[in-house]
Amino acid sequence: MRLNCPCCGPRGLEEFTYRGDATVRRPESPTAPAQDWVDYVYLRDNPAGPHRELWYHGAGCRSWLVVTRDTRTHAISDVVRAVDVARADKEGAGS
Amino acid sequence: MPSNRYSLFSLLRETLRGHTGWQPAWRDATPQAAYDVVIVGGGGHGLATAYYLARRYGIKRVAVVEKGWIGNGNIGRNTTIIRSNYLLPGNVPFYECAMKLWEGLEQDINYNAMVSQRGVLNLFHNDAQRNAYIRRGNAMRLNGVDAELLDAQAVRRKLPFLNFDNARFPIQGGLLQRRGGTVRHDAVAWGYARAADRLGVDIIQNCEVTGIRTQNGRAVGVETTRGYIGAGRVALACAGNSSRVAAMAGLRLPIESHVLQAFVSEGLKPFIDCVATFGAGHFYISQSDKGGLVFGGDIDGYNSYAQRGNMPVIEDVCEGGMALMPRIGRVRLLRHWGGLMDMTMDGSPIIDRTPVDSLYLNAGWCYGGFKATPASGLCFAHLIARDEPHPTATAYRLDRFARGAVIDEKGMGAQPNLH
Amino acid sequence: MPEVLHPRDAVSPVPLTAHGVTLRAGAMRESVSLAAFRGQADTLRAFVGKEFDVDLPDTPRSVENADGITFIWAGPNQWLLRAAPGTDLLTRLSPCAAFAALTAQGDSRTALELRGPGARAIAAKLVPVDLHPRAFAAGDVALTLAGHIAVILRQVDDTPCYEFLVFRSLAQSLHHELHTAMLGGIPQADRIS
Amino acid sequence: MKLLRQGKSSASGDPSQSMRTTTGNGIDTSRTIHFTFDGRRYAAHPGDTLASALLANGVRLAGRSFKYHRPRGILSAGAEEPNALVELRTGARREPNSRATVTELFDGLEAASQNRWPSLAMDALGINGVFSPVFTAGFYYKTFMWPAAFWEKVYEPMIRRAAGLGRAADEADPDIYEKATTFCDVLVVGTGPAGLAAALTAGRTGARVLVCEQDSLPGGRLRAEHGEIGGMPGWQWAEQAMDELRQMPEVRIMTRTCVFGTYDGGTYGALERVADHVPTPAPDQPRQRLWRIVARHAIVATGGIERPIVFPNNDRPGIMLAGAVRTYINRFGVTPGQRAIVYTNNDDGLRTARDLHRAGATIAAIVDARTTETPLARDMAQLTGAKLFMGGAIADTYGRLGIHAAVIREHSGLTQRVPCDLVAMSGGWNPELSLTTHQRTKPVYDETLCAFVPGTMPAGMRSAGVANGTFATPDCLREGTTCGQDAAQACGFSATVADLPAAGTESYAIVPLWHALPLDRPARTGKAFIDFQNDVTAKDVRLAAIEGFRSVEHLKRYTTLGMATDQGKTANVNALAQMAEQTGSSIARTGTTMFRPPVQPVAIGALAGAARGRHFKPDRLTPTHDWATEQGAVFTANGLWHRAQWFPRPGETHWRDTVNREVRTVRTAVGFCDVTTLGKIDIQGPDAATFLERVYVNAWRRLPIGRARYGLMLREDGFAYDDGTTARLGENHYVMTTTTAHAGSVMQHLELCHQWLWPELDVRFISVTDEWAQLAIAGPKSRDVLRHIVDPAFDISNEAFGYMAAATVTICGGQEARLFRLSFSGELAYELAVPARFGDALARLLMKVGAPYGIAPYGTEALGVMRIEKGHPAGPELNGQTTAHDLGMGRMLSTRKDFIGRAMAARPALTDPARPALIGLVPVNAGDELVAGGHLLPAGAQATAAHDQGWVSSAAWSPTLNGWIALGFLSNGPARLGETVMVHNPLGNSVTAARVVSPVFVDPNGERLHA
Repeated sequence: MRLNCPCCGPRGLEEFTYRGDATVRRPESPTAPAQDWVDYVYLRDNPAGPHRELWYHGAGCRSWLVVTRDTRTHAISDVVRAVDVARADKEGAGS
Repeated sequence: MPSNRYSLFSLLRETLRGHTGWQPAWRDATPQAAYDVVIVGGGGHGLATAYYLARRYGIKRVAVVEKGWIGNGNIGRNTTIIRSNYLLPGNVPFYECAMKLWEGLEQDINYNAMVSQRGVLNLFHNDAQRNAYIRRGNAMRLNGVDAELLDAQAVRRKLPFLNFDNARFPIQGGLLQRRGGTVRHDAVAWGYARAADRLGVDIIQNCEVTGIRTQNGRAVGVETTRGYIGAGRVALACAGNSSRVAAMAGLRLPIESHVLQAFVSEGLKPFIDCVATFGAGHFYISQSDKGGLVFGGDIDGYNSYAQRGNMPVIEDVCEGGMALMPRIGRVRLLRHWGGLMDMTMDGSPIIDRTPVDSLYLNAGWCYGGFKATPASGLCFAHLIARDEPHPTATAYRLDRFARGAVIDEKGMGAQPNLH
Repeated sequence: MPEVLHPRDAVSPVPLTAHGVTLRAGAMRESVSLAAFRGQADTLRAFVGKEFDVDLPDTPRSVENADGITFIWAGPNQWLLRAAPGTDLLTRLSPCAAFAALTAQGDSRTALELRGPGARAIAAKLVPVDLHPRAFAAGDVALTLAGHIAVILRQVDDTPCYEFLVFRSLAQSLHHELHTAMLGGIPQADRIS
Repeated sequence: MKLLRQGKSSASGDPSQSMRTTTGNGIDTSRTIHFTFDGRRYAAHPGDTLASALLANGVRLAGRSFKYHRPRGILSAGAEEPNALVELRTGARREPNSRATVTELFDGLEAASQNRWPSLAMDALGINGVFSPVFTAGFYYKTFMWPAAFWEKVYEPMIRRAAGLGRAADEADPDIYEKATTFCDVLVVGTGPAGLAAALTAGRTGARVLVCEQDSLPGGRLRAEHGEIGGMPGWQWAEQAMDELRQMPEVRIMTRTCVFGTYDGGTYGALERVADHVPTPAPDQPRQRLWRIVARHAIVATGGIERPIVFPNNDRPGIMLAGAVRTYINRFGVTPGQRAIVYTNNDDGLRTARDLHRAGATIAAIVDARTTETPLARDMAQLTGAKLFMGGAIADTYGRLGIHAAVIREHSGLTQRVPCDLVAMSGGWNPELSLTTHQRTKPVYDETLCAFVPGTMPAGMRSAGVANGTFATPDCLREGTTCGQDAAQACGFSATVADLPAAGTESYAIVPLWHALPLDRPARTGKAFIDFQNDVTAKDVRLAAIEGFRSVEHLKRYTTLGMATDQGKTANVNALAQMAEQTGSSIARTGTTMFRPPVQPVAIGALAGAARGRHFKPDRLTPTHDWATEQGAVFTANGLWHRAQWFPRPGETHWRDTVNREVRTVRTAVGFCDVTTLGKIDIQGPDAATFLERVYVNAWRRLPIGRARYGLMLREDGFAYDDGTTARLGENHYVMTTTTAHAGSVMQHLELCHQWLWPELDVRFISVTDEWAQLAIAGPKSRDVLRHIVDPAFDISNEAFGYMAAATVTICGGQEARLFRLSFSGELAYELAVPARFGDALARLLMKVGAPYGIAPYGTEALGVMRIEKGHPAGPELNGQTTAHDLGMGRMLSTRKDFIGRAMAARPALTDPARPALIGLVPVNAGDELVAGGHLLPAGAQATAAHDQGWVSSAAWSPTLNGWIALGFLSNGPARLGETVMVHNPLGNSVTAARVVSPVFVDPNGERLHA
């Protein structure tokens, strides 16, 4: 599998570390309902098909990436920097 | 007269008549309108559940529905190891229950699954690992499970060809469970299927579940590619695809599906007479009764339903193999393949009721599913029949994540690919 | 009279040659990491442009200014500067402390240089990125792996010569791996004219 | 006429190569080389394979089958060989299961037959054949169950004795392996007409083309046939094409390189056999090289594999694939028999008669399963003078160690016995499409070709020629050209396509033939083999069908079909077709033949590469490593790091003496230890303090500049993750330390927190682990020693530089350094960090200036003893399963801020006071040893899990307390100080009474720290 790092270009799997589902978001507050935390930390959609997920280019530029990948075929349709996604989300939520 | 029961007599009789009188190992059943219990998934766990439901709990109107051919998932893709060398209180008695069932399995189901208690040896390479294995071995012993601590000399006597003299991480010793070993994996599925079939269970192949029908918060049947099947109780035993099937009932699970690769070499004259695991890399190995080295390592590490993996893990596993036993350098890898693992958030399984009434879940076996098969079947059957957990599986509850009562053998936290 | 501390190389400076490829540990250099604070990359770029007469690269490559200071892209809005001893980079960079993190890196990494007509073929035994001239040219940089070891790889010139910037603690190991790769020879497909 | 009889020519040991009757296009007859097989010496020529050389010398018996130990010869001339497997080379280089058909011969090669005893011709386990009526498919599952205890004791050892084929080498593989990665626009696999046409076309565009050929010579089947291309023999055209390719600057060629697997993203695995064709590799030369090929496009031109015909006793030595017979004649100049029967269901097989005839053999009969005579059949019969049996079959064969007659069943049903020493059979060709199925894309069945052809293929992959089901040479050339052009174009390269060279078209005209005799008439006499190596017969397939093992997967697993070293390359389609017939279904509906990688078996050593032995993992060396080595330090692995474990001195006979001395030195004078391995992360930015607040459980905002603080991190699930001290060096500048074990993962965690969770925070990090050599200097005299090193301008008195102070200082007359007043040992202690290049010098200097104070270096073992004496948690306590509360740090958890893990740490099971929590233990009977890993049970309780209340995490002999001490976790532990518990260690047969005490054994009030 090869991920096209937006900073470094296409690189092999061996340079990356996988984290998991990028659609779950950390509750804003430690006092958010317990179930929100359980959902965030433990529950996953785990789809067979397109999956948005976090990868870390640890052997490269150390960027966290949000990768859209089909879990049935491993075909990758999109790779973006996680920080851009996170900022856009926060700005979107703030407006 | 057809030959139903396997015995010396039936074998000789069939030999004399050219093996024309054997019966199908199980009927290729067509779905009836309704069953007391419909088990989703014709893998080892589903078939074992059906068998114990019929045999021990007297529930015989049972169907096992399988989207393809039975035994085509992890029961036929694993590296065939059985062991009960666990650390945590929630796990040890359960896996020991499985071990005891393995020990009597063949006579129970009249099928030779070649249960071979050749020993499982976990090697350690530093003091911290040794201490952790001592803690684990002592936990086993306090639970009545056999365990022995071997020093480096004892390991050397057992496996003299390991790399003792030129190792990056020298072998200091190992934890040995002599009762651990291997089982012919396919035979487990076929044996349970045949035994369940004889007790009246319908095994329905090529029947994919496409929906779970609920009424007033209660599961009442399954939609399948072969029509609707009514069910008093619906039991999910489709590890690898648990999330997909559970989603049909609106459930989200603490599970990710991952790929675990397995490897077999060309057939060789026997030289490894136990299961050995490397403690300084991702590698474990045994030798099958046919002579092939059966080995594996870590999961690939990313969500996948593809049942195949990639080169970095293949290389990683072979590096571990060469580091541990450099005499296999010229032995050739014959084939490698991938299995679909339900990886839970704490690395331990789930056998529990679900928020949907009459819907039961057996899932999250990570890569420990094969060794658990008989106990998983028995405990799941108990849960389905009695609507309460089997005493040895009380820890495997769904709500343990919310409570914090996780069973995290590796201490890796809520990250499935690290378990 | 205070005692004087003598520096020690991470690997032997003696060059090794095999199959026309030479492996050599680079001399110790001054090195500073420059990482722009949030929203300050342009300010930093302007400062560096003025102070050093160079454009900080935005892509994985390196540039060298007239004083022989190399500016190596080291990640998003992050650069590794390398210069001859005595340049006193930190002092020259001190004005940018307000808009960038400055961190001394002179002892963090060791440079190992692989030079010769077959250097590309040898490097390809350890590095999983495409080093073909169409994909990777003099000045280009890759943050990648050499075997199991993370490196900053830079093509120095078209000999070709590659510089592996490796963490000091791993320098001996990488040196060994590079040497082993050299001894293994040039693969048949890589005809070296 | 001479009929080959096994044993005669080989027994004579005649090195005359009597069967070398013609010249071959692939051998060099000007030179003769020698080899041995089963100890007997034979002659051969460079260019031979072991198989061609054996055949040249009249050796037909080459191996034994797996299950029945049937005598077997050479079936094929390629990698699909199921029968002729040998042990190659000897000693540490012994390679079991080597296929004679692809083993390149070199002078002095040694090969031996395998899986036989006492000899190949007289194999005792040949008796299995007698019992074969019992040993059907699934036999094992039905028996060996009585009595239960007999499986492990009797049956399994018996089965295992018979198991396996060849023997693995007894010693470590002495050869070396390497790996490399390469990239290309277009990967061409195979150099037959299709592959070469593709490579030429793509190469001419200027695209980067990589051509891989598993053989030593190019041409594929062109070397085996007479056909011409461009007015010259096909093999010559192939060599010319290779020459042209070699001239193209962007084309790279790898021969002896098998592309064995298709992986994700256009990645392919390939194995280059660098030195398998020579006796031993040159010094430092790898035996094999593993290639990871990254290709934008790939053209699979891997040709095809011929199918055997399933007829009774179709496995005798001398029964060969027709295409292989032609290969031996045309490439190797070897005629594998003198009196041959050609048995075919297609025109291609018929041409074997012509080639045999030209080579001087007699064609005893042509048996053609097709009922309608084709023009070619008539021509061949005429040319060779052979009797033609249209609609015929071979009904049986004779000859124990080599065929000497066959029973031909005419279309009418009449049979006749025909003497022969060779049967050349062709059941048609299967495209070699393995690479197209590795990603689980399925091939499709083509009724006309009676074969599976590639279906949907992975992105970027094309197939051409026979691999694509295209058989005629002109079509192969055309298809290769098109594929080459398309692939290059897809990579942005365009070209005008040159004219195709002229080539003759050969007819194929196949009819399905899945078994020679009707299946409803099972031959009682002879087994009709489908999978030769695993001895799977037509009858086994029928039994599987009867017993319900009807899917392809069940069939394979139940009968072991396709599970042998050849992975069923010659067997799978025949079996599938027979199953289809048994179940009254079509082949397409019955299943498909998918392959798992690798295409050819790959040596495990090659997949491991250079990472083995001491170089299994990289070595991380501390800045004082060389110095410590000079000191005679004993090292231990700590992750990738090598750390000094202790520093023995003359007269110390046990490592514990050394460690005790090192501990006493620190507790009474001064010692130093390299702690560089702790992760060090430089953190800067306006939001650095806020960031620390979020990742640590405790408060950071008020930490003054010039001070350090201990911090604990949790995982988001609320369990303890890592700990260390972080010092504030400037307004917005901190340096964090992590444990050695978690240095990398903490960095990753911080990046995630920053880039994903809190991108609004303005902070940057970089690892400075390698930048600084950090030495702990500990002991009551540590300050005295430091005064000799730290420049006088810096006041390091207790008043000016108290416990937990941190500062940038200069040492040795101006060298910048960082000084921290930290203590892991519990003594007055410092950590001094200097640029790593000076670490070695600093150690030497400390030895020198510290000598008057009795300084000594100490290693990780003494460090560990002292931290246990102080009750500091380390790896065994921070094992990922413990909470802050368990570690006695529950009160550190701030309630005034959000931090990683806060919410989940509040879950009931994590805050249950009954959880095992950190305590200290001392033996009730002085001198008793406490064992790490022991479990804690109440005194008097039965030794069962029900009474298990905790465990010992760390234990040490304390020279300070002169006794064993331990840290452990005990249910309700902190409330049970003074209680006696039992440390159960059933593994070591010990039970030890221990008293529960505070985990801080030494200086509980921390007076020494502040001295």
